[in-house]
Amino acid sequence: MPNLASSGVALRNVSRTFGTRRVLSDIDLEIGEGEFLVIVGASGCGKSTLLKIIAGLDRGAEGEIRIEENRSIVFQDSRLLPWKLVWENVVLGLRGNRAELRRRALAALDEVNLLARADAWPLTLSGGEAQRVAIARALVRTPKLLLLDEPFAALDALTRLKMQQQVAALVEQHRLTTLFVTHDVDEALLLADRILLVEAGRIARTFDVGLNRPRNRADAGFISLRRELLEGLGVSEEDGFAAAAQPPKQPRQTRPLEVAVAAE
Amino acid sequence: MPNLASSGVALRNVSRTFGTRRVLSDIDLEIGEGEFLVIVGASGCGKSTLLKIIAGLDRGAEGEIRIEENRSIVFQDSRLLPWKLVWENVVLGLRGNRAELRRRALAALDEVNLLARADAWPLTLSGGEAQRVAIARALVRTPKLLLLDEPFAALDALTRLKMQQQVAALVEQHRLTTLFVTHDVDEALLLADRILLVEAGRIARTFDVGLNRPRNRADAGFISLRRELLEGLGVSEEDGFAAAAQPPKQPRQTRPLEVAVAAE
Amino acid sequence: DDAKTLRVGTINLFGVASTFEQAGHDKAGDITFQIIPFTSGVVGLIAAINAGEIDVAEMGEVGPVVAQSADVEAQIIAATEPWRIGEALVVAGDSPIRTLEDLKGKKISYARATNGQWVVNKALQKAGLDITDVESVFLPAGTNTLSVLEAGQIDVAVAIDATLSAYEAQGARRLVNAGDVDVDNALFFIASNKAIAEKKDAIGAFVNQLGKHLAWASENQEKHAGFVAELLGIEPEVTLSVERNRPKKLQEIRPELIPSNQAIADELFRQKVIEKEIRVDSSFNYEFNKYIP
Amino acid sequence: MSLATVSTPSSAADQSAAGTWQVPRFVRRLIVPVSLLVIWQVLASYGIINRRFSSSPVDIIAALWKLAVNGQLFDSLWISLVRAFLGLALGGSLGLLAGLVAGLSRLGEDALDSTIQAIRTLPFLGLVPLFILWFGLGETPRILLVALGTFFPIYLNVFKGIRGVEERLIELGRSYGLNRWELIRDIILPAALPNALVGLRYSLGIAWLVLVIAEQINATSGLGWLIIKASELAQTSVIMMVLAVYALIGILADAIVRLIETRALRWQRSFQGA
Amino acid sequence: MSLATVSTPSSAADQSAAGTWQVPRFVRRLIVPVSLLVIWQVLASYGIINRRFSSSPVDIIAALWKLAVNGQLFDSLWISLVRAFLGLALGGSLGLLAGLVAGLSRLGEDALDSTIQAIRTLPFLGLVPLFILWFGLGETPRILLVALGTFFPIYLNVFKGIRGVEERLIELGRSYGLNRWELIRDIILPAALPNALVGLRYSLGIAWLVLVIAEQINATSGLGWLIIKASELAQTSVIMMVLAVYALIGILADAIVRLIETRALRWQRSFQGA
Ligand SMILES: Nc1ncnc2c1ncn2[C@@H]1O[C@H](COP(=O)(O)OP(=O)(O)OP(=O)(O)O)[C@@H](O)[C@H]1O
Ligand SMILES: Nc1ncnc2c1ncn2[C@@H]1O[C@H](COP(=O)(O)OP(=O)(O)OP(=O)(O)O)[C@@H](O)[C@H]1O
Ligand SMILES: [Mg+2]
Ligand SMILES: [Mg+2]
Repeated sequence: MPNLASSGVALRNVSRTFGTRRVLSDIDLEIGEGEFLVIVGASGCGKSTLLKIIAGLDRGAEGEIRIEENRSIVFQDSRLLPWKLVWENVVLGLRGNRAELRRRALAALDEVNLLARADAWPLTLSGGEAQRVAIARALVRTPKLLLLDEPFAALDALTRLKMQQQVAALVEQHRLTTLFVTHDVDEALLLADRILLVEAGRIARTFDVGLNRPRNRADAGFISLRRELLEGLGVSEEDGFAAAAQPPKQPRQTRPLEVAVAAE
Repeated sequence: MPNLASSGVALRNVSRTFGTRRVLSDIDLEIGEGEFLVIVGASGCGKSTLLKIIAGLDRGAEGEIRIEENRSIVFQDSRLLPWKLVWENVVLGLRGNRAELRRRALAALDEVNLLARADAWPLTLSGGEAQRVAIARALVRTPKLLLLDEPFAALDALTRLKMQQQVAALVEQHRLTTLFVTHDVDEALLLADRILLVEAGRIARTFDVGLNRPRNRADAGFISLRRELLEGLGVSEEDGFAAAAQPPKQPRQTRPLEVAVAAE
Repeated sequence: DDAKTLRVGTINLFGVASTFEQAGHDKAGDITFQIIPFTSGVVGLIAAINAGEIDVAEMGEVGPVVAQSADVEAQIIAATEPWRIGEALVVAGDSPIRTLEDLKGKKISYARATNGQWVVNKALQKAGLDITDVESVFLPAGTNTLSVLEAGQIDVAVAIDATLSAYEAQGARRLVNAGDVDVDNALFFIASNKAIAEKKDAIGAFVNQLGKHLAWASENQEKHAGFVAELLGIEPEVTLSVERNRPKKLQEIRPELIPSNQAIADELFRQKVIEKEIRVDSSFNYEFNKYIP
Repeated sequence: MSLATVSTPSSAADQSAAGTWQVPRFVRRLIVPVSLLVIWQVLASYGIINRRFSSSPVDIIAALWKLAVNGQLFDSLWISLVRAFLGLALGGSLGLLAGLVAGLSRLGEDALDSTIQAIRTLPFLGLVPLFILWFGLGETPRILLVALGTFFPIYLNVFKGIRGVEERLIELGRSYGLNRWELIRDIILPAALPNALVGLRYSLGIAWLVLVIAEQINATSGLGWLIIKASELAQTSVIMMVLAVYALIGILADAIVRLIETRALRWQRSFQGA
Repeated sequence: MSLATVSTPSSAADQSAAGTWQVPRFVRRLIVPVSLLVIWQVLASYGIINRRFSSSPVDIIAALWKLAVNGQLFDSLWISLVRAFLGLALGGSLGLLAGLVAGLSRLGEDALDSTIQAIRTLPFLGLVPLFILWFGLGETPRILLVALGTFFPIYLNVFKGIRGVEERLIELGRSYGLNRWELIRDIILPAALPNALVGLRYSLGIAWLVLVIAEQINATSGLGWLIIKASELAQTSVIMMVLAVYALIGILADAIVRLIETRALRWQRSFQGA
């Protein structure tokens, strides 16, 4: 476990309100140096908002926030600059000799299997390609803090596996502090040191993933943690298409946030 | 199996070239009325391009194309109109009394668990919320042809399950012809009548999913089809984190398309 | 545009027809004079008469020459008696320029193809200078010429009443009057050939009314000055000083007027202001003299 | 490790702080122009600025008062406003229409754009004599001149706005069966609106500018006439007063467009300046 | 079931078809203006348009020829071009600067925007005398007037362009450690470019327009002067000839900006008209 005392990122009693909607409440969070923290939670529960606060991009947040200046971020949308070629997007903000930058960009693009599209305009990329460029952009530099907001959502199984391995390798190699938002429980369990389950703007549960690396899906610890996590998310392991037999409306584990606020 | 003779959608010898890159080659495809066709394939292999051609949105395609006029589409990006409120986006293009339209929109938003955000501006939505609005927009009308491009990519496990059930129910109820692009092999197997595996712009394989509904992941047929499909995608069932032990660069099953073209 | 309505274009700043309405002189019998004021310069007037938008236009001596050179189909149908001190060269109050000879090498502002240019020409001629001995400055219509003069950007300007008197009241000094350099500075009225053909009676009535209006104005100077002051938004004292030397009646159109206009035409041609040589005698129409009261 | 500690006050405190300490926006916007006025007045009072060259703000207000009292100012202002409004309404709606036609269809562009671009560069002043020839002396040429002047900014910005609409959204509209009119109403116009509003703001300015020229044709009314007459008669304070009135009206008109903007573009989340 | 069958030719055939049948773009753009000219000439030749009201294209070309032969046309054109260019360069760069300052910072906006908006509505004509007073009778006031006129479209469009940049992209820049200058260069300027180019196109038009007024200031050269002289002497054909020259130059200038646009906005995938 990383040392929490020397932690780079810390939130104390942080909340965020948009208009009258409280989207995050009383978040207390420290991320240790080199820790790989994964956030899971239902859609709209506040994951991206939390990530942006930690990235120092949200000026409307209340509470005490200590942020790390040297960071890279992969947004949920790929956010490529349409007027820069793919490789130029990758080295956005990096200074130095243009030829050298291009070399670095090409290397990073090769890692995400996109060398062939290096000189394309971003608006001609497919969804997964754009996301991979965004990943390459985050990985081409070596930040202290890596923030990833559902970076692999648009990727196919194979590319996803490869990317997961790459991120894991990079994180390990450079001891990057990483915050990773995902919907994929397996992904969370494969990568995380610690998993936060966010529910309606609060940290509902914390899972310490004490499994050895490399992890195996068939591992008993893995399977039991997986079940716990899915239950936390409101899904039972057996939920498959059998559930279609139930009436279409389920009890709402993903309650609209208004309800939560009104209840306060 | 639906009757292919009365098919609504048909492509014969269709290809698509951007500049000098051939992205789709020799696509022959008929979708039967009421058929649920799923397309899987690596990122950048041409899935979205194919979907857009079938949607009649791509004027640059070559070959013979018969399209269905009465269709709804969920794009890979959510494409909400930022200047219309969420509920107005849902009923885009529907004509009729405003109060009645709003009622319909709210009902559809309720189905995707977004009633509370009906009067929000799209730019304030989270990634998954935006995608759910796009789904509601496609489902609020009853088209003959439903085109879905990775509609559930940004959704958490629970919401995703619910959405899958909803789409399946709707499709069954109205006998909609459906074209569904996904990266999730389980999703494909749960929903599809037929699965197309696209590789580098060609239909590499076709899987007829002869399983009974509702389907069960534990079913032997399911498991074996799953393995086949994953293999087709270049992933072995056991690929977990164990693969990280391998050298980071794998042989490229997802070859850049240039290579394929150059080989011709 | 019926035969009973005569559309008369004038310039408020100096035109005598501009006070017709206030004086109640815009009707004579069954004829109505519709006075259309132009803001500044004869450009608009010539364009309007050329377009058939007005029947009669009031201008200086140079105006008819310019109109003729531009093939505007119009003739002179009336003229006031000379207005020799109604136009002058002015300098700033503290200007060292005292005599016409001092003009050599100075910057003189005037408007091209107007009476102003003619006055400047004649003044230079009198001092034995040519237009090339001074620096001509052309300011846009609607320039506050006095301030440019006082700022020293120009040395001399031409002004016509009421502007002239307004400048004087604000400290400008007359260098020389138009009359002192042999410029009559009479006001001319031209009518389009079409109007002359179709509205002969109305034009006659107008000439008659013009004579009466001038006579009335010279008998009721304070009242007329008041009208002008109201029209222009300036002090009545200033306009009253204008009244004292305004033309008091019309003069007959007669061949003796031709040489002066011909001289203008020749000089403007020499200076390439107008592009062709013209004979001005054809533009004088004598048939309305009988209406002069 | 370089760290930054941010401590944001709680929302309530934040808002009360804003109430107590922050100067309201419109006051802040006034600081610079008002200071300029004060400096000007001081310079004029101490005779550093020659009165002949420019009146002092106080003189201008006096002139304003005088003309306001005798009603001349309001009459002139009113007639100018009416002309500007009519011209703007005409030119603006034609510009919008032409922008739509050229923006929406290639055929429209080919037919209109080059012709309009050519006409656009014709100078107004050169057109004044021709306008008299063509449209006579009434209000028509004046209003048409204003219309001509305001047509172009609207046209250009609407055209550009439409051509700046993302293809993605057009695709969306097409695939949801929007007919041509719905596509325009629901997608193209809202997307082009920010640009069109810039065009409108610019047109407002142009309308005034052209009026001064248009009111030279022949008029004994309107601010343009007032300013020309005052110039010829060397009434500096009146000139400056009319300019001041122009400026005031300009600020007002601009404020109205701003209001429309903030209402119409509520949905935007764009850069607000740092 | 409603069906549509689309059959698209193969690419090669498509391109050869384009070569054989399609009229090139620039020719299509010329169809309407050229037809208008022809109609005009025909109407004029048959005397349906009164020669007094407008010259025919042939007359205009004759006038053009005459002035071209004696060199007056090119001299005037050249001097006007120089003035327009200098004024545009000055006004444009100041407009860009002010737009940047006001667009990039709230403080800048508060300081500049209201003042500029007020000045924007001041009519040129009212300012001409003041410009003469302040800047004398040389080239300075003329160039400054052009600069003033071209300043505003650039300013407005740059300001608006910057304020239209999506917050998302600014966030991106911030989180990738771009400093202020890089943020401007890599994100804000490219995003504002389409708008800025509209401003530039409009400024080009304005530069010409203002010149006609500016060249009234003691000029004995330039197209504006030619036009003024001609209108003083009611020479309709000369006026129309100069207007034709303006139009030609305008089309040319516009073509240049279009070229810049297509090059600079290659990355865009926006609506191209149906
Ligand atoms: N307008 C375009 N110009 C050039 N290339 C394009 C264009 N549109 C798509 N492409 C290329 O075509 C290929 C196929 O794109 P497509 O969007 O169909 O991929 P996809 O299978 O949907 O991938 P993903 O799963 O990543 O969304 C990609 O390599 C993409 O870069
Ligand atoms: N600017 C905003 N104004 C109002 N509400 C907002 C704004 N930004 C986000 N929200 C709301 O805050 C809630 C949390 O948003 P957030 O983006 O953090 O969700 P998320 O957990 O990332 O969801 P997803 O998995 O769908 O991306 C959502 O309900 C969203 O609608
Ligand atoms: Mg999110
Ligand atoms: Mg895709």
